[in-house]
Amino acid sequence: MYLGILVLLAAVLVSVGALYVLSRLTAVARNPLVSRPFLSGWVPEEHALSRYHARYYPVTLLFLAFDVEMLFMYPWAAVVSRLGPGAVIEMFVFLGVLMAGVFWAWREGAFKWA
Amino acid sequence: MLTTVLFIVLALVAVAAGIAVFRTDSMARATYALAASFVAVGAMLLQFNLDYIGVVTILMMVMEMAIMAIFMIMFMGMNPALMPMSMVHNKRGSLLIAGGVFLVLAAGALLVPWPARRGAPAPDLTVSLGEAIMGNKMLVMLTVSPLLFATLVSALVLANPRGRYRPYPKLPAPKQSESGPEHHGHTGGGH
Amino acid sequence: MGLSSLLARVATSRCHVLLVEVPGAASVRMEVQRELVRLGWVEADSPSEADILCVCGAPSGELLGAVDRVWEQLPGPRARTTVVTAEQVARELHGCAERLREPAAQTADAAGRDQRPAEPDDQMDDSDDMNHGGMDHGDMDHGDGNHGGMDHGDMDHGDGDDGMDHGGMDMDMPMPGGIGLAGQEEDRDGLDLDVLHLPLGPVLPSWPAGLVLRCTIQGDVIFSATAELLEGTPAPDPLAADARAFIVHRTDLAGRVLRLAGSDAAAERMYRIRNAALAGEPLGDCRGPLMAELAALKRSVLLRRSLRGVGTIGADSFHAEAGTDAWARLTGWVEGAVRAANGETDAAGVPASWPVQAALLEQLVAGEELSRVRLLVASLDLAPVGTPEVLSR
Amino acid sequence: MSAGVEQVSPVWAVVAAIAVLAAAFAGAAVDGALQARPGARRAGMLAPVAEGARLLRQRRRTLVAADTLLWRVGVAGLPVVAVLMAAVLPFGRWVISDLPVGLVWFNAMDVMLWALVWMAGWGPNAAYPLVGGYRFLALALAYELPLMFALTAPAVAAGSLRMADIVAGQDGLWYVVWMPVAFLVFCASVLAFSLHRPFDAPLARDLAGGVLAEASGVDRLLLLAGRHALLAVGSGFAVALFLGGGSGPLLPAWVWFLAKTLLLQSVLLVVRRHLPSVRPQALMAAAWAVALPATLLQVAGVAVVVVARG
Repeated sequence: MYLGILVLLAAVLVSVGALYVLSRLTAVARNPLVSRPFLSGWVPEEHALSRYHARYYPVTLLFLAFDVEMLFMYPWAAVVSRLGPGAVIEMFVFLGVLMAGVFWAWREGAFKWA
Repeated sequence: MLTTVLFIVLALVAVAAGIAVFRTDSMARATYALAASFVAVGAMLLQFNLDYIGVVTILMMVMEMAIMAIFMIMFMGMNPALMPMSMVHNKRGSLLIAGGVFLVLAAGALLVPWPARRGAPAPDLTVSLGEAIMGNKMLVMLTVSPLLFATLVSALVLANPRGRYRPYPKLPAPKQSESGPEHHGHTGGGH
Repeated sequence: MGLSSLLARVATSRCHVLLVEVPGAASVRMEVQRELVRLGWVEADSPSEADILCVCGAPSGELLGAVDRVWEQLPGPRARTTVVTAEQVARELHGCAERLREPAAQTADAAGRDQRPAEPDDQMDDSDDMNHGGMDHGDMDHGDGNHGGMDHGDMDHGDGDDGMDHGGMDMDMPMPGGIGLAGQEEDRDGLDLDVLHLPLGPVLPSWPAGLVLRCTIQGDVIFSATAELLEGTPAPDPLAADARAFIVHRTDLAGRVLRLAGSDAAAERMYRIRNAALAGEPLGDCRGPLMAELAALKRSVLLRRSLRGVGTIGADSFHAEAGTDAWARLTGWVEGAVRAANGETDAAGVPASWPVQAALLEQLVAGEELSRVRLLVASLDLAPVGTPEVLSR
Repeated sequence: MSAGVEQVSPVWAVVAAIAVLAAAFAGAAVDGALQARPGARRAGMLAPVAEGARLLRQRRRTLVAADTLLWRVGVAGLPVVAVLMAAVLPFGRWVISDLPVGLVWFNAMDVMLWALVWMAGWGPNAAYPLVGGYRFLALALAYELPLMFALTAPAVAAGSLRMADIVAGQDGLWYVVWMPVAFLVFCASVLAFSLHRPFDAPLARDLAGGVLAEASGVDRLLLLAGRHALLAVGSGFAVALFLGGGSGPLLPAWVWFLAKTLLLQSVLLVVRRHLPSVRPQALMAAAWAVALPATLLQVAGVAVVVVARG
């Protein structure tokens, strides 16, 4: 079953590699140009790789908390038709609790950062 | 035969990527080396026919690592890519613990008389997982729910302490002159 | 070499052109844009994308230096041209495509380029406190084919117990490329995070000609900026005199905002109206399309949401004549153009002097996120100058 | 249950890879035609040919102190992920790998993009791509949860995570009819994970191309091709999950599947041209406070119907 995926992976990796080889033949120069970053025509004062302030980091925490729920959601989706109303109620109480948290976070302004 | 080779390859990839986490000088590379290690483990789980667990391991771990990269890069007390760094704290202690745990687990794997398989696995393991969660393992779900809610709220309270009544200023307040000009520096601090 | 010349011919059927506008050469730039549409070519967003560097107007001084540095960043095949009058445009672009098609010349150009960028020159302000004391230039190998990435394997710091303590390390570490590491500054939530210097302009797509905004950013938020105009201050020119120049100018501004907001289809239609006016079509013919555009704008909920509240200024400011935020200014421009097409003339306001405008700009961008900054700069008519060349056409 | 869709020999995987490429090419051609000025639409169809030739001829670039490894992985990863995603996509009656958890596989592959796009932004060591990469993560935080729940709606209705079962479950009534919210959220997410407008902030013009800002030559080609391939495969999944897969009268299933996919792909390309970019921050509250609850209600509705039907 996974053999197909492996062959697919091999096929696409070979294609990507072939494209790189082809571009070596067709490009005006084989070696890449070493350039400075584009800064509107100025020289960089420092390297861009730095401690980047992603101001939306509170949302990542919300996301992580909510996202664990998906672990249960997929198996639940496969069995809910067999298990009946109990499973539906249970899952949506669960989700409702989380959504309450999300709405609270929204009111707290967690989805705005700049 | 092919499966054995594949298993060995994946195991080696997992271990090698795990080692790379500690060998690299870039937070980004360290994070994604860890992600690669987890992907290899997920692929090994797929080899055990644990389709759901395997795929979901890959899914979750790549996602968590992408988020972890944000924090790793933000909170390390130095440049995350261009300075030599060490990911190891308390080298001796951690070596001791890691070695000990490895020995215990390896001994367990080799010494425990594993029982022979009784019965056959269910035709669809995902379905049986769902039935377990909704059925006899319902307690897990019931505890996880308030736990996640508490996580959500407490994480936000910690990360966003101002709350709704005091929105963040767009910029930090102008600095007092006492701190002087910022020197370029690595003030230390853990990651 | 039949194959490679075929490849070259196909490749140059859709060249990507990076435009640089020298202050005062707006009409040349518009003419180039019109020619690009006619040829089915593309305006490039960055030098890495471009085949052709097209400088509209003759740059000098710092602007020329910036153009030269950007020219070094074009990967090649590449061609460069300076267009000073609108009549030259078609011929110059054609010439560039011709040069792109010459495999031997392009290969020679590529082979003749430096393997690494020249070391930072006097552009770098040496008094800057971000600068590393002992920058050891040039002993890092940036050789070609750097595939495996940099190998730091030999930098083994045995004292792993306190791996974070690199006191003094920054003084004797050779910085790659002679460029320093980012210094840090405190942000509003009490985090000490790195600050980058990001100059915006003069070579930047959809950016006012000659404007340089030297920003310090943390993440994608601009903390402070200083505004500067290269090539001097453009002399304000009463523009209500000529309805055609007025319409061209206003639709050009509106098209720029629309393009930065990502409304490609609307921007193209707006530029089409501008190009028609530029080409001398009867102004009455512009009226219908302009009204249609205005109606379409007002229907676009997403666009309004993305522009409302961007670059909000007081009603007493010069720019507030068009509107107090980006959305109001955008619609205000189009409304003004409609009126001009109707034959009504707006009373021209007195533009503020450059220092006043610069101060406003610096104050507006502080604390804003990059995308909003781009929109708000585009939404200000920094040089309300009717381009004299247009008047004479 | 999975009547109608059968797993084909792994050898066909090569054909599948080519098919994804062809679909991406078709999307680029449609896009080129849409971009061309009126009267030059036919020439616009050839835009991907010209662009391919141009980028193959163009020299590659690297930057001073770039993280070349992560950069290249991110760049090449986009088309790879698009093709791997297609592994579980039923192409009419055939599927390369009929995983029992095909839906989760799709989800896992789309999550790979979090890492890859960010790496493609981080790698060059330049400000614009860096900001672009982080913007993508912000967008992902907004679209991923609604996407995941939109995915579960068809799974609940079919009672399975297998793509074949989901396609078979739409025998008679396409899911789009009674899951419109999930369908719309899914289509929006396809635009988002394939970096198309209105969710193209990571590649936007205001960042001089963002993640694309420093890539040239074959690297740029791979990024752009990956983007179109993702849109094509995403449209394919929308067809399989909501639009009945290959079902349709008279014509063979694969023709129907292809026709629906190309149509949806073109519609998405048209839509994207007429919408402005959305800033991640503007999207965040809308995604969490509107799209997420709406999708949850959709799933709840589907679950109630399924349970009521027994």
